Amino acid sequence: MADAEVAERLVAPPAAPVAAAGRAGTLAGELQAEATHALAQAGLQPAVTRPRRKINWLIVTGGVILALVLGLTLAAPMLAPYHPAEQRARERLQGPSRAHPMGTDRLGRDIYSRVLYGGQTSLSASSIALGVTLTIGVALGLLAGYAGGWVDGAIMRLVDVLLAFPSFILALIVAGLYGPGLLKVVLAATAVWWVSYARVTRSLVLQAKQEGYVQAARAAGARPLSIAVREVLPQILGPIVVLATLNLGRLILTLSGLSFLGMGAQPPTAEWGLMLSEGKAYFMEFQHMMVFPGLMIFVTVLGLTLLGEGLRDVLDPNGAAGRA
Amino acid sequence: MRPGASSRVDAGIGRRALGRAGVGAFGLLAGLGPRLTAAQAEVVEEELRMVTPRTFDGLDPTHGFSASRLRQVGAAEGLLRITRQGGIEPELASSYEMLDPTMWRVELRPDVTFWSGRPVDALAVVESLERARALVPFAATLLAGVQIERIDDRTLHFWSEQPIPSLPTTLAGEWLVIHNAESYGPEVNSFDLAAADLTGPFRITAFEPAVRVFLERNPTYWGVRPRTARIHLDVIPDPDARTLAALSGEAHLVQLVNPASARQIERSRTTRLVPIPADSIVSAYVNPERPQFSDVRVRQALAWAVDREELVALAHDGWSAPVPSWLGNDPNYPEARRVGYTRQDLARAAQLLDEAGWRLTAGSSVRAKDGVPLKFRLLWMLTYRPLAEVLQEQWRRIGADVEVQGSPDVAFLRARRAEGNWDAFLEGWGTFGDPAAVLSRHVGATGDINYGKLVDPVTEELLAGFVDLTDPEDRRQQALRINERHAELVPFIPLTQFLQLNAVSRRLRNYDPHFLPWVYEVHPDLWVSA
Amino acid sequence: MSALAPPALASAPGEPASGRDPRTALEVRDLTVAYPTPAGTVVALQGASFSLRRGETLALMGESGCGKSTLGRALLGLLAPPGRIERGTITLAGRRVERLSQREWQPLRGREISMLMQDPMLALNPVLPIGLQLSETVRDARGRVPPKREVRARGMALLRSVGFEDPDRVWRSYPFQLSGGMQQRAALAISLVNRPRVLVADEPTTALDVRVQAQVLDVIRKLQAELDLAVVLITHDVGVAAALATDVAVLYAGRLVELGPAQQVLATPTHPYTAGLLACLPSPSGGLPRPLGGHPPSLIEPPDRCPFIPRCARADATCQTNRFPALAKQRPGSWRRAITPSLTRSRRTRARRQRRRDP
Amino acid sequence: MLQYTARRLLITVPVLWAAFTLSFLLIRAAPGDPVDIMFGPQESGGGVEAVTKEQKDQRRRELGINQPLPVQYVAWFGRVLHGDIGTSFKSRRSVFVELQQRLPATLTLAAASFTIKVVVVVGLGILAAAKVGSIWDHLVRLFALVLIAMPSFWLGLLLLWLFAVHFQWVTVAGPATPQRVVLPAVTLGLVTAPTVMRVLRASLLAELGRAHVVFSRAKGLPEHLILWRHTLRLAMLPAVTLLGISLTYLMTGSVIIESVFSWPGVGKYVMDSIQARDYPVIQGFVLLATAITVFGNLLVDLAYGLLDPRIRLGTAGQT
Repeated sequence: MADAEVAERLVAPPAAPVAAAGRAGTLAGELQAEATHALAQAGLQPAVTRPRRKINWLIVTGGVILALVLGLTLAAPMLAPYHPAEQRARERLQGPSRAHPMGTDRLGRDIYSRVLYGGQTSLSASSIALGVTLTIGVALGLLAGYAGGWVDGAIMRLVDVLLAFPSFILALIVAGLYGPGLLKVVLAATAVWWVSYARVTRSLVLQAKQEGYVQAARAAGARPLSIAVREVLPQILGPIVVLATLNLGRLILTLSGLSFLGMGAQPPTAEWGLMLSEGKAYFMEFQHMMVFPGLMIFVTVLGLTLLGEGLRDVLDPNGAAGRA
Repeated sequence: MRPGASSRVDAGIGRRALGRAGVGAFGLLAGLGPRLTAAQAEVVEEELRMVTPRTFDGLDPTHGFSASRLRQVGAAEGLLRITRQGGIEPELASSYEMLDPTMWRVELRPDVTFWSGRPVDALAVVESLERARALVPFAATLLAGVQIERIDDRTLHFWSEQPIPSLPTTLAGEWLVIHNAESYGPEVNSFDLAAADLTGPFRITAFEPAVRVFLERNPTYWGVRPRTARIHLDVIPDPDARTLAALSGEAHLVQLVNPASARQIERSRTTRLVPIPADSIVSAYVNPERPQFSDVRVRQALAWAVDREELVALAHDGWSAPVPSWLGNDPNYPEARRVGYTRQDLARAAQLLDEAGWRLTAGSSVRAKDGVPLKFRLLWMLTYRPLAEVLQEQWRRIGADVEVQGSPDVAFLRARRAEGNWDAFLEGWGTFGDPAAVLSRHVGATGDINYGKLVDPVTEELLAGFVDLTDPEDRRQQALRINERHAELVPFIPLTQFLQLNAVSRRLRNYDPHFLPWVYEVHPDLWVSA
Repeated sequence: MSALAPPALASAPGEPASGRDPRTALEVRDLTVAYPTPAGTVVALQGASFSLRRGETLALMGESGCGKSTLGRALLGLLAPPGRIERGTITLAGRRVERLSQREWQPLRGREISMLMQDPMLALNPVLPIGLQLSETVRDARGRVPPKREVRARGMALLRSVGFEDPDRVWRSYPFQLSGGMQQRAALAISLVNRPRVLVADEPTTALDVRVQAQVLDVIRKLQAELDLAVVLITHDVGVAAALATDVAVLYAGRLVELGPAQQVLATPTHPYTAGLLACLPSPSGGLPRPLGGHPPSLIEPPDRCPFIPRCARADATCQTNRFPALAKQRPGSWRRAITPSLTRSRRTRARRQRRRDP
Repeated sequence: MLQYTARRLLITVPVLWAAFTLSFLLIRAAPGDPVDIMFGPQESGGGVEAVTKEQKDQRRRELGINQPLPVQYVAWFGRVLHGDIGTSFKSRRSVFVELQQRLPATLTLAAASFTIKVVVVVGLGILAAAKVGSIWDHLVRLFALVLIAMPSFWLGLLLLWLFAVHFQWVTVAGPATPQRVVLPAVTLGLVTAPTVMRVLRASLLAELGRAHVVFSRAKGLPEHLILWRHTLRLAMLPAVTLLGISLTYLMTGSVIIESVFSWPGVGKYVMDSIQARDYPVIQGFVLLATAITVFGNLLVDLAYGLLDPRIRLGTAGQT
């Protein structure tokens, strides 16, 4: 996935010069300072200064889209008119009709049903990948940030190496060498994707370590682990949630991309990327085979992106998730 | 007397009756139409562009599949060749005859030289065949006990202790390419263009392994001067990409396009579809060492459970035909079409499985025996994924849980097989050739395509019986007996005809598909009108 | 003698203001600037009026957030969005400019009115050499770019006149290669290269080292004389105001609370806020500065009353009930708005001392 | 600057070593023997070829894969240190030559898509930032959002269908001709553009909010000069970082695009090599990919120096 790959790199820290350039000047003009100052002087508390919060349309739109996709997917057994693997020789390669709202594929399977069930595969596989990635990444990031010293050094060197390694290629190598399959692809993705979380977590931990509440907890004699879990973790949750939401979209793109290449889901599993690759052979004749699965991926990722960006405004106003 | 030739005379016609009606018509038109009508005045395009899915392994005919790949593009020849009708005719030889059942005499054409200029004389042929015998194990099997003797510069004797009725078939076989053994050296030397020294209408001028090959008209070719000056061969493994290459007009001859895109090609104004009922069937090979398949009844049940008509319709988009028994696609054996699994019989399959102890339990759709579910993995390669998917569904109906895995790349399957890590896979093989040799390869105890290593005393006995049979009809009957035994034992499950679809530019003249398209494709008369 | 014309005498709308006095460089009448925000409209400047003639300096004083910078930016048409002029007029060299578009403003800036900003480090582009930043500014009388040689000559001359002995090196330097004082002088040269009539200097010395402040002020003074400049000096530093200003205007909560000749205002402030502002300064007599208690009020829907009441030690019932009055003429050339005009003697004395110490 | 670059270069050595080691372990731990895959009966209609065990062992000795892993590792690493990245098992040709043969196609695609990407990023990013809040800005942001969510292979197929099949404006198969590169390059350029575009817009807005922009306006500078001369340079820095990083992706990771458009680049070749367990090729490619990443970062550093004199003249390290 082009976009996923680049985005993956985006969460890498900018090289030192960027930071230098970024800090060289204050951003706000003095006038804005004056206006905001005036606002702040207005005797309004900061919380009240954000007046009746405007509805965050990003979250609402993203949420609605996702709820729809999720609803369709979860209700697949009720909504799908056919079993996703059911082959009907006489009904093969039909365009959209009343009996088959999205048409049928070369084996006479109902694309509508497969799209619905395909969501289960795509979403659950990406969610699992995300969960594992998140756990490993946050744990290692906490460890690196909190322990410091050689532990930090070792983890960060590993991160450096993995960052210098095109992640999609790594996934390809793993899937190629160990045989295709959704699980292997998920593992392969996990092997690379934890890096971004480790980085974000580590930088947030380093930041949090400087802050009063952690210093206080430490002074009070709390054990490092309990500080990490009780004090630091809740503080860094916001940016992580934002990053996770955005990454889920990218994971869906990556996994469906690998399936498209034949490395991921295997038949008869309905999976959007795999369906697209089946549609590829017929795309000149029967566009319906590639339009609908592609549309589903697109809409789902769009929903996740909208939601993630909406959440960023709320949970991560400083943009730590994108900066780390 | 020429046993091979006589037995295959009508093969072409018989074979065409097999496939769809249109298939044969296409083939004939392709072969005859343009040749008769094309005006000689038409301008010839200098370059013929060809696309093939298969890796072009190398330039040494003793390595990999190089022999057939080289022959296919007109860059190599044998002493004899197989005609379109399935007969045998001389190629580098000028004539051949049986002196007695244990001895054949072969006369060579005069004035034939390798690319290097070395004459193709009896000495060169002996060297070449001996080198093949030393380096290619199957060639060693074929030539077992055969002595090759140089009588004079243009005469050779082949003789053995035992009768060798199938020698012409052997010599015409794709693996015995005549090459300059001196130039290649004692070891396999696949990639050195300088060492390559062969014969044929075209000679290779540039070679990028697995990518492309350039050929030019061979100025010293002994036959008619090729009308095309150059051939550009691209290797494109992805079937959809090959279709695009054909439709865009970039290539004049595209081998093995996806049946899925057949309709698109048929509608094209610049390209036509040429179905070639190749001498090959796709079968599901099962691993008898796996507990699921050790019982013959399970294998039989799986064979009965296949709806081959549906397989043809769904997986091949209709471009194929059902094959009920192993020799059922071979026009030499019309009787074999009535043997074996001529229809789907789910009741019988279920009964066989029940008898074998694989039973359905309440609440489960998967059969089990001693608590172990009937579960296996079916591997696919090339364009066989839909085939695997349909089989998966058909076998699901009798309570088998089939997992499907694969890749268009043949290496995927090779790897699994090399590891011994396979339950079942799909592969296609031809049956053309001397029955004793072909059959022992597939079902003999030491046969290299006997993947499951299923050793059956009855089959062994039948195979051994070939030694005493010199009459072609007797050998045919013996082959049919082995075929029947095969249908009972089911070491692999015959499924469908392997029908090769080629996309051919309408400007390509004299394209005349051979039933062995992976051996004979390019010939001197082939040309593209500008 | 004062440059400050009473608003009552200001021209009627539409009438060229400078028709009366050709020396008048800038005239502001009843200027009101507001920022619409989600929380309400912030009135950053309310009804400010003054005028300024060439060669004179008006010091705008007040705490931060009182509208000084807003006024300064408004004079150049550079209000940051969403700020806008709600009411009033600005007359620059005889031309009404308060409603000009950015496109119309562009040729006026740099040639009629220019600006010197607080932090030269930020005001100068960090990645372009001084010479380029100077030369790209140069325009001839018709707004065209003069020949390269002429541009360079003008730039070099100006660099020399802002006190650089090695203008060639400065020309090639990047801002980060110069000290703060040098940067500010370079910025001054850039601002003045097209010989504007008016210079808005927004806290020109605040970001600088104390030692170079005087140097920069000297250069400003020198060039003011050379170019016959009118200077609007925004500052919260009484010392700076005293050093440069001919007149002083004190802003509080977006309103002019005191306006008059520098000497008078600084010596005898009439509004309590002015007095309080002066009291904030450290005194050489050893008295600790007395910070003003509290904060400026909200500027959202400001009240009619005196905005200083919540912090004013001497506010009384009159203040609470009466509208904040229009500027009242206290002495010739000076208008003050305090309802309670008299100040205690001690404060007045301190203010006087202050002036003496810091001429 | 020099020091900084030197340090970056120095770091790349362990990174390259680690990438090599990681891929070595990964590849060797995988099941499948390259010689077994190389020899053995093949697909339908294949020739006859049963290679004896002795022949296979001989081949393994030739390839040097009969020895214990640590020995192989040391030998291999030693060769790499001498600049020899090995010989393909399959073609018995130098991996370097093999990759070199496919690189032109990949480079063509990378260069074309990079150009398209830069045009899209700079054009739309500036449009959005310069007209912030306008309908143009909203359209650009919507466009970016759509592209972020767009699976590259889907976009590729849609474009292919639209322009190659429906309108028949471009050909899509055959050798890597300039005309054929259009669609894959557009696809690749578009799907990789939005992140950079957004970054450029944001940083341009940040730059336009700086004090020196106000000062430039105050001194009467025309807006176009402010945009192009005064703000774009620094605003480009984060975008340049991303562009540099994406260079790696464009050159090594376009497997999917290559597959959709059957572009004969490196990606496809490597996928085939993975299947064939052609160890030297896989490893050579990993080294190449890592080296390109490093090279991309270096380019970014150099671009920084060009764009920001503070870095070039050595005041960057302090902040």
